Amino acid sequence: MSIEAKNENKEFKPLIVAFCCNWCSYAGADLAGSSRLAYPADVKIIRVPCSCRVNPLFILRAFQKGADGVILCGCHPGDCHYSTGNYYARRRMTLLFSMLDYLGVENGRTRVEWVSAAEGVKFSQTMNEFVEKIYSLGENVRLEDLRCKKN
Amino acid sequence: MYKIKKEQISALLETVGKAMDLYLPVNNNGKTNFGFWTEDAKVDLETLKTVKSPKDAFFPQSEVLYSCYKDAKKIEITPQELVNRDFVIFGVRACDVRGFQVLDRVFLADPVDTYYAARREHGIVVSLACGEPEESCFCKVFDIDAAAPEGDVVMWAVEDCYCMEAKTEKGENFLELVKEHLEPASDEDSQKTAAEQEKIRQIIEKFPYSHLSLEGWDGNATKEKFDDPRWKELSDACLACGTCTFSCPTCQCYDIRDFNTGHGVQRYRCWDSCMYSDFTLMAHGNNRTTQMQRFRQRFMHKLVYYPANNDGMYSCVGCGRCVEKCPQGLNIVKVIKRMGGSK
Amino acid sequence: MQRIGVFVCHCGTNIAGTVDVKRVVEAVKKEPGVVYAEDYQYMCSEAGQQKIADAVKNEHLTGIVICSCSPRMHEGTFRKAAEKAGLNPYLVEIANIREQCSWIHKDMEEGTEKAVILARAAIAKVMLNAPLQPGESRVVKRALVIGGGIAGIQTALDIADAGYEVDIVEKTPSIGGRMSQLDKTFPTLDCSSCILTPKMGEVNAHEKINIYTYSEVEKVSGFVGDFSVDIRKKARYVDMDKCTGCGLCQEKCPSRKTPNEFNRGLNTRPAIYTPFAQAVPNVPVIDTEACIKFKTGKCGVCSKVCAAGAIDYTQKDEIITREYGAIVVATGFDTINLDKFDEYYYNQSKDVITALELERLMNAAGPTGGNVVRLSNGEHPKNIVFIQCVGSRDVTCRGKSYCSKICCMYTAKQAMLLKDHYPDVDVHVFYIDVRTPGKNFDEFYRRAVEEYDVDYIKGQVGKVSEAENGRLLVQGVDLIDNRQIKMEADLVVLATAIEPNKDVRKIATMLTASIDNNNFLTEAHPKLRPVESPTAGIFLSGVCQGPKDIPETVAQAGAAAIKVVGLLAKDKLVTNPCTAQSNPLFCNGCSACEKVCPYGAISYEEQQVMDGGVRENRRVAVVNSALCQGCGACTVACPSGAMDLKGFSNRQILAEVDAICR
Amino acid sequence: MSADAKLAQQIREISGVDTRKCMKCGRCSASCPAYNEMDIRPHQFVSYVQNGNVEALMNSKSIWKCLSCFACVERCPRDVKPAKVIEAVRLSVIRQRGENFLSPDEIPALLDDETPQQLLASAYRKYRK
Amino acid sequence: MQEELIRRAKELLGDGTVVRVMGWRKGDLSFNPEPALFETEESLAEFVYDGFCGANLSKYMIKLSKLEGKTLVFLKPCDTYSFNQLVKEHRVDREKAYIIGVGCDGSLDVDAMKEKGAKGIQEITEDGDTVTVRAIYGDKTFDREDVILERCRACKGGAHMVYDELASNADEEKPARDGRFSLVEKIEVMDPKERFAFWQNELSRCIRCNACRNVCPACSCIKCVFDNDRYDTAQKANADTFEEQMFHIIRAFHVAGRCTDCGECSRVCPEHIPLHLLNRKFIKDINTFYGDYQAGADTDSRAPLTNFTTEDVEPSIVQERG
Repeated sequence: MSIEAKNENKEFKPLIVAFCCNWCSYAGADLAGSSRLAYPADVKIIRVPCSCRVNPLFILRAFQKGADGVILCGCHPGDCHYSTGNYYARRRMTLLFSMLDYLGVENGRTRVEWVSAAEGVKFSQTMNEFVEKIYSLGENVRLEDLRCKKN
Repeated sequence: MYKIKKEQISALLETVGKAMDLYLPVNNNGKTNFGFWTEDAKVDLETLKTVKSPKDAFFPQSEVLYSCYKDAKKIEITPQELVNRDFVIFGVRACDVRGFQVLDRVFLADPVDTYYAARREHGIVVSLACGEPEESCFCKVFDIDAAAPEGDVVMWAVEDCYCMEAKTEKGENFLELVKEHLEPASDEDSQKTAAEQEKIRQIIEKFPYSHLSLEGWDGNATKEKFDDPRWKELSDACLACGTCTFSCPTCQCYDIRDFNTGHGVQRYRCWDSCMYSDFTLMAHGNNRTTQMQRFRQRFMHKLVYYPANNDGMYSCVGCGRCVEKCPQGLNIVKVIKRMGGSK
Repeated sequence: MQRIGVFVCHCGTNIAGTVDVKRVVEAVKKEPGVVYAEDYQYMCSEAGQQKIADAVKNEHLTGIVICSCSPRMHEGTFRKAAEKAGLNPYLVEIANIREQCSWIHKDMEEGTEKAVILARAAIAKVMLNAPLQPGESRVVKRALVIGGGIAGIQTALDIADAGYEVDIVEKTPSIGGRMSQLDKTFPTLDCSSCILTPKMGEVNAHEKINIYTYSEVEKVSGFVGDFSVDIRKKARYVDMDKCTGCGLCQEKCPSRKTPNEFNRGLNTRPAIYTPFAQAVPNVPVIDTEACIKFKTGKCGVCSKVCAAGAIDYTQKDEIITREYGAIVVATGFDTINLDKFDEYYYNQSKDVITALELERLMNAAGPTGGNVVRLSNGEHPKNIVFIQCVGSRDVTCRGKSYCSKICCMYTAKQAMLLKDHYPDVDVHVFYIDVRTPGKNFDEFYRRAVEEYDVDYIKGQVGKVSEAENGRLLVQGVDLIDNRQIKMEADLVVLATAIEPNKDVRKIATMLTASIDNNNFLTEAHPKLRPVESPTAGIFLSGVCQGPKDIPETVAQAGAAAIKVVGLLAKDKLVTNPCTAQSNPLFCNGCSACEKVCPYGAISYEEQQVMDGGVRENRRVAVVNSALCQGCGACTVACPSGAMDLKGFSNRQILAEVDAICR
Repeated sequence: MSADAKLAQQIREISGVDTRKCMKCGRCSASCPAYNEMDIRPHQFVSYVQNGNVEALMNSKSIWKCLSCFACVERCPRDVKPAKVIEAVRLSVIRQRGENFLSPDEIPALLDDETPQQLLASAYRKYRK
Repeated sequence: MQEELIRRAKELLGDGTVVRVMGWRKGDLSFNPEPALFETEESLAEFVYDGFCGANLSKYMIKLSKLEGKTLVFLKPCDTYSFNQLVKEHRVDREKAYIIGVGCDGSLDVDAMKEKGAKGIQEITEDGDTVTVRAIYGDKTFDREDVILERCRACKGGAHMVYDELASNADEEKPARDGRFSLVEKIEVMDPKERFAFWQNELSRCIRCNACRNVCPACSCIKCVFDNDRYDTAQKANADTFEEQMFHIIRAFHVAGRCTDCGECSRVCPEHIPLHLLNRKFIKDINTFYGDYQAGADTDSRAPLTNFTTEDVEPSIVQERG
């Protein structure tokens, strides 16, 4: 069987990287956990101190290495633990996402959601929605590095 | 000698392209570069100078040397397969063909670069004489005849035909492959070709660079040229970009790097440029710390060091790409002119 | 060469239930750098920690990964364990395989696979961890209490009694807060002022307490132990030192039309006023909006009558800057706006009032001298209807989704007191549930029913309108009898939902304290740290954290105080070592990082830099690690990557990304 | 699933109402202008559906007394929308009986002095012919 | 004009106001002058100022700011934005520069002339709005408008943002031109697939010569992340199409809010990749989302990415606008 054929037969299993700020969204994810609010295991969380710590490089790297979607979660605007971090993150991500869209990368692959420490339900819902969206978009082929493909 | 009508050339290319890899000038959004033939490639044999030289047919900008696959703590190493099928580089100009020879002296000298050697062995060079050379050309300075390129097969555009002549056994095999498209050239065609060659040579005489003097530039000039104070003013404007290097048909420096694929490592080499600040960067630092030194290195290499080690052969072929492409108007001609003839 | 040890916790069955921990151990053993891996029932237990210590010693570990619950739970525990074993505590990473794995996934296969990936990411990160040393920062031995209600008063007293200085900032002209507006308090029915006034006096007299009334917090900078706060002292136009509090100015003031805020607008007050008789400080303020002198330039009656010469029309707002080690938020509550609840006829009829307004009517010092009357005609009401849950437990955009908690009890109190004062009135209470969880609370409510004949109707009111005879027509339902009730009433009292004070959002933003969708301040942990904000050095007291009654407020105030005292008792604080750091070799000196730093932690200096054999003077960024809180905003603003964050470095995060996407 | 439960599920689907959201405060019934006309009251509609007793609702005259004034929807603090439940029951009845259930000829007999004009308007709006 | 500039440069060198002059030196062809430093009055004989002096000299001032004494630098109107931006970022020292603002009629693009059929060029002469090419394969005459650089078609106007004196050809009143975002808009309305194909095709020509980065006055990093092995971000060649995208996205992002739209990146690209369309996209987005902003118009305003308002649009706007 050729490699291509093997890949075609493989069921699409998305890989989703979620950057969560330590103070709100990571805690929100913990709350989703303690409340047993399920979301797909495709989501893997990386803890960062603040949404403003997330460099566009990290997001592109995730796509390069095979992620199908990247979501950034932070405190609600105005509630940043560091008072202003998420405002900067919001501008950066707005511009970055707009640029990716401009380059023709499906705009549903990137998302920012503000999730507070109290919003376990929202965290879980958001992740469920996002995973569903990525399923509908399918495998990321527009921002991938072929060298990183497993075959 | 054979000939083929210009309008039939695409049929010939199709035959070749379907039989083997065919590398030829392709236009992409107004810019022509060597690329692989495909059915919908916009083949462009008119443009005189591709942006990049065709050297990456033999010496690609980036090529994998070997791959490591990691499984837990075990590592498995897979060497990159060498090129083992014939391929054709079609429409190479005289200067670029000479460029291959400059590379040969580096990569085929002991120790032989096997990746390069394999490509060279399997590559068939079909050259094309320059019907309309341009103002930035100065191949004549290096004794290259744009009207009579070297190569396995040589082509001339004569009126509505291309005339072709095999120069080597590889070349003859190539013509054999495409003979269904060819018809033998007549004596008249031979005469027309000679006339075309004459015309080309005359045009070249008119160009500003054709009478450039290389006096003072040779393998013995190391000390004198190295210490010349004029390097500074020549290099003041240099941006340290790699445009000259990457468009040059003879630049041969490369870097070897590792890429972490997540499931292993790919060791690859890629072109490097002596204009870059991290060129020859070593653990202790860099032996060239200023742009002037890097700039000097490039031209000393082309005009002094290389000839010193290669029987006087310069590693510039006068293609004029750097003249056209340098963002700030610097080029080897300015260097030759401003610092030459001072012995 | 790194030697990493991985410890996988079962957490009883919490993790082991959906993650095959043995398989995780086997998988991570194959990871480069890992020299030791084991699993254990409870890693956080003494025995578990001992296992870590043993492995560090025996295997000469250079880094540890613990696959367990959230780092928010036990990162500290494991860091301490590592430190005890002689390993730098910052060489520990946690893979959260409980909250973010075993608890949300049901399938063993899926859970195990994800746990391995999370472990791999933690291993990839820990390989790049550097030993970090925390710094120290000072503790200013003074606390700030924002809000001078019972919560603020009690917190201030408790802190001051422990020997630390406290400043209270209160935005109104007097301390006292909501409690000073109340008549009696449940469930003992003592008079509110009788128990509050002495405390106000005590605060005023306390040598460690400094009160800034008619003042607001303007700006907060700094961090735990070392806050710097700008306080705007609004101009009173009355000299605090000279005023004797005689009250003559208030009596003589010709502008008397301003609604009296303290009495909830049920009557009016002069332009120069103290909110109530027992105000602390007993120094009036001039309301420049109402003052004729300020509006027209003519008048000056107060100045003329003031024997002490305390009136000063030229006073200006003053901004003072004070330093504090801790800040307590005690900003209290207000009742919600009822504009969206047309059906209760509140805006249309003077005889529909809120319970807080009824408190003022019942209070002897209130606008009616304690006589409960219909404000429309001054008559005594005969039939009084209480409506519970007005805007509370309401998930629509009109109300608040939470239970306001205090209404059931105060309604019982008010109903009882009304029946007590006016035995001839009928009192009906429409309720959804009666919630009385508190000591002697249910007994209290039952007394209202059983001793005072208050008519509790299980059901709600759908509509209040005006009857033809000028009385109110209340249409409700009795769900027990399954009948719709239409009754005439003289007074309708609404148990209006309470909400945090409107200013709290502004204050929370200044303090970088997190706040929930209802504007209640979030506690650091809902159960274990209920009086602390997640922001270090910020504490919560009273209703700003959630609805509560007076005893609860006082209890929380005391708890907040002891937390503050615990902080102020320290001589030094250990600072977070995960701070930003600039590499002078790559720094362009462009100032982008400085602009996004919320703490002013970045400055620039000329430094001699040796780059590739060339010595150069460059303008480079320098981070003050005592000020840096480690958000990382600067790291992304920096285009060259010169700025990096210790503990969350670019390489560490990229390594995690790589490990996850492998 | 029992037939009753199925029917209740159908009502929930048609109405889009989650009956579990009801906290039994009674504000719907307290607001209802047609309350006294009804044998089963607005708040009961919600609990009947919750308990799977739709049959009783379908036989109730309340479904013809509801004015569709939506006061209950407006006032409900939990966003339950009792009127939609009533409407859904009414619709189920119509579907079961066939489309031309309400004939203009029948109307005079149903009218009495107490019936509000609005009911008539609403009846014509909702039922064909 | 050239004579006037040479005379003034000689005066300033002579009276000691400046110790060196940053200008352009005559090329050996009529269309390849080079940026050059002149340290003596005699050397100024080679000074040139004509339509081919498109190079933006402001970035050279980073290096020259480190030297003793003042440097005379000639800046065209659009170059002054770059200079200001560099002052704002503390990369050049205003005090070390003596700026003569020179006027500009639009920089000439020799490639445009070649595309329009000029071949075997021997000499190019400018005469007002006409450009004449003497060439071996046939002489050509062009309207200046047809052979200027793309950036000049979106000229920001004749005003110099910073200068010590103005040359006589400076036209501070010359209006800005419209239509700067028309190409961006054209791409925006494409179907995502088409957009992807468009950029894939353009970026696939990238040879990673770094000319765009090295010429860019905003890309003034001492060490670019793409040259820095510390963060595993270093790339030397586009070994995979991803790297083409990565480099250009990150580069555009790093200069977002700082790019003055000087157009040097597109001028120098040997493959004619319309790189300015990436930068202009950011500029357009910034203007739309956060209000009009022109980098380099001043030296003290806050750049959009180091600023915020509490009412900023959410990133979901990207999906919402479709």
